[in-house]
Amino acid sequence: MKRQAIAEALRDAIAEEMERDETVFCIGEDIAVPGGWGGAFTVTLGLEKRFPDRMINTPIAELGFFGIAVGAAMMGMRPIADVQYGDFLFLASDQIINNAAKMRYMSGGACQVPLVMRAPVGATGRGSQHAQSMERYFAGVPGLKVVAVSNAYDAKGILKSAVRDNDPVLIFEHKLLYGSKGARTESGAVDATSEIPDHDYLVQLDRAAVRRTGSQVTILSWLLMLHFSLDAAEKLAGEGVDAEVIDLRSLSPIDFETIGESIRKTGRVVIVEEGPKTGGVSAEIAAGIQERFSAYLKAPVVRIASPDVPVPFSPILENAYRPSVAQIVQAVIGFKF
Amino acid sequence: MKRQAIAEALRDAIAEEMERDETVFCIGEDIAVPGGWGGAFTVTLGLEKRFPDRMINTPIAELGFFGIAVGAAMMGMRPIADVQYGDFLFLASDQIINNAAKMRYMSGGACQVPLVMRAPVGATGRGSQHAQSMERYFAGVPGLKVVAVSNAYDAKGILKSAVRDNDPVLIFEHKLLYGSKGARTESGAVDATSEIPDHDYLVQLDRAAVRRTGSQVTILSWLLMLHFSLDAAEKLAGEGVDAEVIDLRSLSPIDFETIGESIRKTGRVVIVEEGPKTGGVSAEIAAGIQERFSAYLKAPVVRIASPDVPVPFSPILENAYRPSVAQIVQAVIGFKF
Amino acid sequence: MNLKMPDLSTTGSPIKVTRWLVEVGDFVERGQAVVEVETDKATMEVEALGFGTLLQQLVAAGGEASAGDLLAVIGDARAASGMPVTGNGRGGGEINYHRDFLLSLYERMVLVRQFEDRVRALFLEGIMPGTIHQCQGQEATAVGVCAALRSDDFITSTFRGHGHALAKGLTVQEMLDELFGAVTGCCRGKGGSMHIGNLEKGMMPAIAIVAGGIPLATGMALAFKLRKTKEIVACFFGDGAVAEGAFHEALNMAALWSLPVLFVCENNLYGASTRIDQVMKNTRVSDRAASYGFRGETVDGNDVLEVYEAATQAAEECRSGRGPVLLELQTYRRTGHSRRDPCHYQPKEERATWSANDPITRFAQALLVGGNADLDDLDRIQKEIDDEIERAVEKAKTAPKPVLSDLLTDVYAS
Amino acid sequence: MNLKMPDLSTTGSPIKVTRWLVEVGDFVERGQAVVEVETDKATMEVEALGFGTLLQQLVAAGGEASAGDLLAVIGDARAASGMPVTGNGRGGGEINYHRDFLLSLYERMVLVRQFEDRVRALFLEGIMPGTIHQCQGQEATAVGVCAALRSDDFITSTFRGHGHALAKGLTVQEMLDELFGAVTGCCRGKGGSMHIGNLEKGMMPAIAIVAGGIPLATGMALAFKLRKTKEIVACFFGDGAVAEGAFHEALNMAALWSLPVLFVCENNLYGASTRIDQVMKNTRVSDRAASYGFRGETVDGNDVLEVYEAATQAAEECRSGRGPVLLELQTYRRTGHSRRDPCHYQPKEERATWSANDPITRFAQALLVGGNADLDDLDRIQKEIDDEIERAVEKAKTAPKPVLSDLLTDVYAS
Ligand SMILES: Cc1ncc(C[n+]2csc(CCOP(=O)(O)OP(=O)(O)O)c2C)c(N)n1
Ligand SMILES: Cc1ncc(C[n+]2csc(CCOP(=O)(O)OP(=O)(O)O)c2C)c(N)n1
Ligand SMILES: [Mg+2]
Ligand SMILES: [Mg+2]
Repeated sequence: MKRQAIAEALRDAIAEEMERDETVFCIGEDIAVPGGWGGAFTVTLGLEKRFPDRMINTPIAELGFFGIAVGAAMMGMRPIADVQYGDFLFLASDQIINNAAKMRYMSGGACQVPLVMRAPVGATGRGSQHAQSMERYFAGVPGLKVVAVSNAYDAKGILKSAVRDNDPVLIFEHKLLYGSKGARTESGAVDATSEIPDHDYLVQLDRAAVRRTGSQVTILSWLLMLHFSLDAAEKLAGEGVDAEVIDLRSLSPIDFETIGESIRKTGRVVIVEEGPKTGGVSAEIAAGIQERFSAYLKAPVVRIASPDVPVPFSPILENAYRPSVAQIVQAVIGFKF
Repeated sequence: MKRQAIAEALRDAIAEEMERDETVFCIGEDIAVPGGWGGAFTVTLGLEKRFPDRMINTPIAELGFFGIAVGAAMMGMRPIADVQYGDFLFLASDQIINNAAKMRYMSGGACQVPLVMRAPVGATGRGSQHAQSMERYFAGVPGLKVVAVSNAYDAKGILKSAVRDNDPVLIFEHKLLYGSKGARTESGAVDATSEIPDHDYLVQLDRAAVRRTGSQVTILSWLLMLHFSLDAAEKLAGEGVDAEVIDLRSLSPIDFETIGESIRKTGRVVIVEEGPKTGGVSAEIAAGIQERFSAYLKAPVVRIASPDVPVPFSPILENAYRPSVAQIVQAVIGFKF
Repeated sequence: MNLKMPDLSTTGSPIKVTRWLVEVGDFVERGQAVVEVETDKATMEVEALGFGTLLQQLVAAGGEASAGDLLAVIGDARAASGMPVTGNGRGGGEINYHRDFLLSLYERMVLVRQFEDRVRALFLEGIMPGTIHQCQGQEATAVGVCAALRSDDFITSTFRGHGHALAKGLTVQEMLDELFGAVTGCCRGKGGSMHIGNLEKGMMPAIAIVAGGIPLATGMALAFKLRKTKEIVACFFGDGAVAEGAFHEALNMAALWSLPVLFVCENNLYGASTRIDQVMKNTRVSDRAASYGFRGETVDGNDVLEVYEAATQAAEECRSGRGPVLLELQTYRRTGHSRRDPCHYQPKEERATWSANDPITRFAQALLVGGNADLDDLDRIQKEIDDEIERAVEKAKTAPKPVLSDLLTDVYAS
Repeated sequence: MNLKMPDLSTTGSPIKVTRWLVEVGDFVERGQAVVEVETDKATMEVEALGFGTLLQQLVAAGGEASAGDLLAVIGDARAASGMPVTGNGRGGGEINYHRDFLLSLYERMVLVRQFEDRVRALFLEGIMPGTIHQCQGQEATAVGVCAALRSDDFITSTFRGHGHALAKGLTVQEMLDELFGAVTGCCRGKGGSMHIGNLEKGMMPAIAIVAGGIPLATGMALAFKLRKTKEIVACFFGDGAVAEGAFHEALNMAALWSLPVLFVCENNLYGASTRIDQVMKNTRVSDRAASYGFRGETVDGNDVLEVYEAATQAAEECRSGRGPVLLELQTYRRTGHSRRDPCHYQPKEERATWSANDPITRFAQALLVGGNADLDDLDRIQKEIDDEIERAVEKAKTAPKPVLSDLLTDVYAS
């Protein structure tokens, strides 16, 4: 056992998978430069020394290198493609959505694209173009699996599952969760470290996880908002409200089984999402819940998200953009218990 | 008054706006070739003769020419950018979402992007990459307005409003609604012609339209599915069910006022959307309705959409992919009245 | 080109050569069975990876060989008997091609033409669904390039992919079935005309996004390089694709990493209705290669042998790690861009010039003049192909359609 | 460069020239008031669009002129008195620059350097929010290019935009306020370091997506062409942007339509941590222009006069409809890619070489050797700039922050 932050856990996961399977390789910008940083968030730091041939440092060409990753995957390789900021996925989305996600279907099942993609998201003082929550643009794309990792244990187990999966998997990571200590940490970073077992383990790609059990209200979230939700639950406990907190993890498909179990118990749901409210992943979760579990709902589902604006730079505005612990607490207290 | 199909109504709208305002110009692939087709769906046919300098025929370079349109718009021009198939918007989405939609905000209000974008969508026998319903990827993007046109009258009035609007507006058109007669019509095309007044008129960008009044159930849809919904309403009338049918038109923002009025009356809602169910625009509509009008709902909102698969080629599968009139009828009949 | 004993035995013990199916001096087609072998489990045939003349049998019938041992030497299509044919070889001198090889090129071009014409008729009859983008007039590019590839090489293609598919060895039947949306089609009816392909035959499902296949091909080549195998990939695209960012990004990386990818630009002067001089100031596509630091070449794309030779040289460069190469093949689309396009944007004289330059007519004449074929031969070929297509059409019309539950399969692995 | 009477009167009646503010032979800075005029409504000043020496006053004080009439002839910065300076002119001969012009270039470069150094310190102190990408070592590119532009010309920029902004005339105050997230910043605190800009000063909000500003600049140039006005746009980007599809697509269209856009590649050898030879086989960026059919040129980007001359020539080409032009300016980033990057990937010798080639030191020496300035002059400039920045920093620290309701404004027009 060792305590690790998400960045290190991902690094180990990648290294172990590369060790285990020769077809695994990494591709991306600045991921493998001696003296460099191991990608924008240190995840691949030093791996070029261990795997000199399989760490492919690319030009700045997201459409191209994602397409290249898709092509290599179709030939049986297992690429891990790294985009520096999730916002740049727009440049690659043709290759991701039109090619990677559809290839199996278009070919009548003959082809497959065992591709892993990693994308950091979240508003972190960088202005509008390095800040977006990109989950909404990919959750629900048929043929694609989408997951979000909120702690180091999951990050490692999910990355490994993704590498071994035969479909394209897009993993969202949050800039404020990579690590809350050390030189490259961000202001506002949150501790998402875990005890990491010494043995190889996997975490399923399609299961939500109950992070805190409770009986009166279900709070659903992922990434940074999961941590805010746990904080809120603590506060709520102080106010005598017993909240269950679920880490959605799998954004596509959504694990309505786990969600349903909780709702049957609590009858009240708050979904917390970073990013504009309109058209967020929460919309699908809310709609899906009402379709499946309306009989158990004691109140309409509440969505807490950012306002429908781009991400502002000024810290005072950015903080107001990001849903807060107080907002969550307030929303829950708004229910009649 | 004259009867026109959507393609002709759009053509006239563009010509009239170009006549009225010298800053309006068109940009896109194959839109202005003598002896050509006026874009993939004849909308700009012949306009190069009337406006030789302002019909910019581009290379096949969606990211580039959408970006060029954004830059020209920032300088006070009013470009109308035409993408041949909505599916190719992925190539341009960086310019649309990262630049056009955010420019006003990032500049603190100093800049604006009066840009119109037109994109045909819908499954029409062309296989997975020329078939997608793209609304979900753009509805809800802050800074962008998104509309969908279901008949020729609206097409003309909405295009004109979009040209005069100071924000980027993305107009979705359906391949099966451009025209149901003439050489270039599609198999499965539906009559969406209207009587078009001789005078200049506008249709607001943010208002839904009640297409059929009814008292027992509200059917919400847009584009081709609006026509299917109207057919279904006729059939339902035969079964003694009185359905109200609303053409959403504005997908971003969504006109919850008009929707709410209807729901207060009917208490039952079916949303019909072409495209995979998970993460569709219907999710936001359904979630938004529950948040606002749950007190009036006599039953959970029902979403009818395509299954979560890419668009298949084989006609038998494509027909099954597209929601049908029968499905709508059946869903409505499923309600307790 | 060498024929090696494949890795057939599970035990590692030597494999018996039972019978030679081709004699020294004979011409072998790509995929043709050359020798019969027998393992402890079964009797099997070893196939040629490419075209050429059998020069030497290295293990006599009755002998044994281990996996990887050389069985035979197959010369390339040039080092052969047969009559000389028009044109100079790469080196400048005249080349003798084997008559069988020449006829196989001809046959393949006629197959593409007849297939396309028949499909067009089926569309006009209204019994074929969807839309089509056809390649009449461009047969020499697909056939010439694919003849230079080995059967374990790959191609990627576009919305205009029927010719590429037939040239790479897909059957008329699996293609027609696909076009009819039948479950027996090469994509089980889910792909359609714009996504035709068959992984086992080395053709990726075609990508209908202009230039979208270029990064894919580059990635395939990266895979070959990473696992140090000798396949190459030929990536077909049109002149229109050159303006796309995907072209630029992929070519740059292919050059940077010396990937075994043969970029084949079929420059037919038009992207949809727009002429090439309306989309680029410098219309010589092969020039682009130099700016990325690799070799480009412009070739008469209506001369199937020129194409074959250029592609052979390029393929060798790719295979030996000196790639990529950009071939610009100048040709002309004699048909509409897609269904029902009357091509009013193509000037009459231009059409006439290119029509006089038809790749099939030109090659037929060369064959006749060179004494490689007489009119009867050509008629027979045409007739056989027509029959083959007609039989396939009849079968395709009633080929089984998908069932509704197929709508939901093939989205995820499990 | 001509100074014309602007269209000030509402009635169309002639406008009175009341007073000349600059004498013949004097040097005028871009944006400097040259002459005072009086309409029926108000007294106003007419400003110079660019740098140069006032050669002729065409209307005497007290005279009248109509909108569009020529008021004065302003020569360019070369045709001037002052001491000769190192280096050859474009034509090969030696050029005399006006001393004031030379000092203004120097001043501007020092301003950029001191600004960046001060901002860096503020970050290290932890009192400045966000992240930064700085341009120490690259001052000559921004300053040289912008000196060749007129005040009504435009620039586009990147995440590394502070130098461009200062060179184009944004004030230290509006920039610092922006960096502090204040509502008095040039983007009202909503943009931040990566999106700095000011439309009124001809600088678009910078685009932080690598190469994302290249199509925008091209579109701006298309707008100028469509409305037949004479502005041009200089589009700054790095060597890293060259690999992006946006670069390719935009340059192709700019060439095709002969758009007035000056593509300025600041080749500082690195894109983030990755050296240029790791991202392109042919590392001469200016070569790319030819493949699109226009002119490219590589210039010593650490020689501000070389940059100025190349940009002046290119700007003239663009303005006269012979554009676009691609300028590759060879330079070096002496600072980290972004906040806290120790640049371990830059070899020591390389850093040393370029450090000896610092654009400010080089130009200071040239000024001293050429007799255009003495050490006191340079000290004074430095001191004045330091003071200006310090005053602005103090003000910025307490500049008013946005209020919460600002979060929701500026999304749509109404
Ligand atoms: C990204 C993209 N943009 C536009 C189209 C529509 N389109 C299909 S084919 C075509 C022309 C392609 O021209 P070219 O590459 O020269 O190939 P050719 O048709 O001549 O074989 C266009 C514009 C598309 N399929 N993909
Ligand atoms: C599309 C995109 N990909 C990646 C990045 C992350 N990134 C920011 S700056 C940079 C390097 C840019 O290098 P270059 O263009 O040479 O400019 P320089 O930093 O040298 O000024 C990268 C990779 C980005 N901002 N946008
Ligand atoms: Mg073409
Ligand atoms: Mg650089």
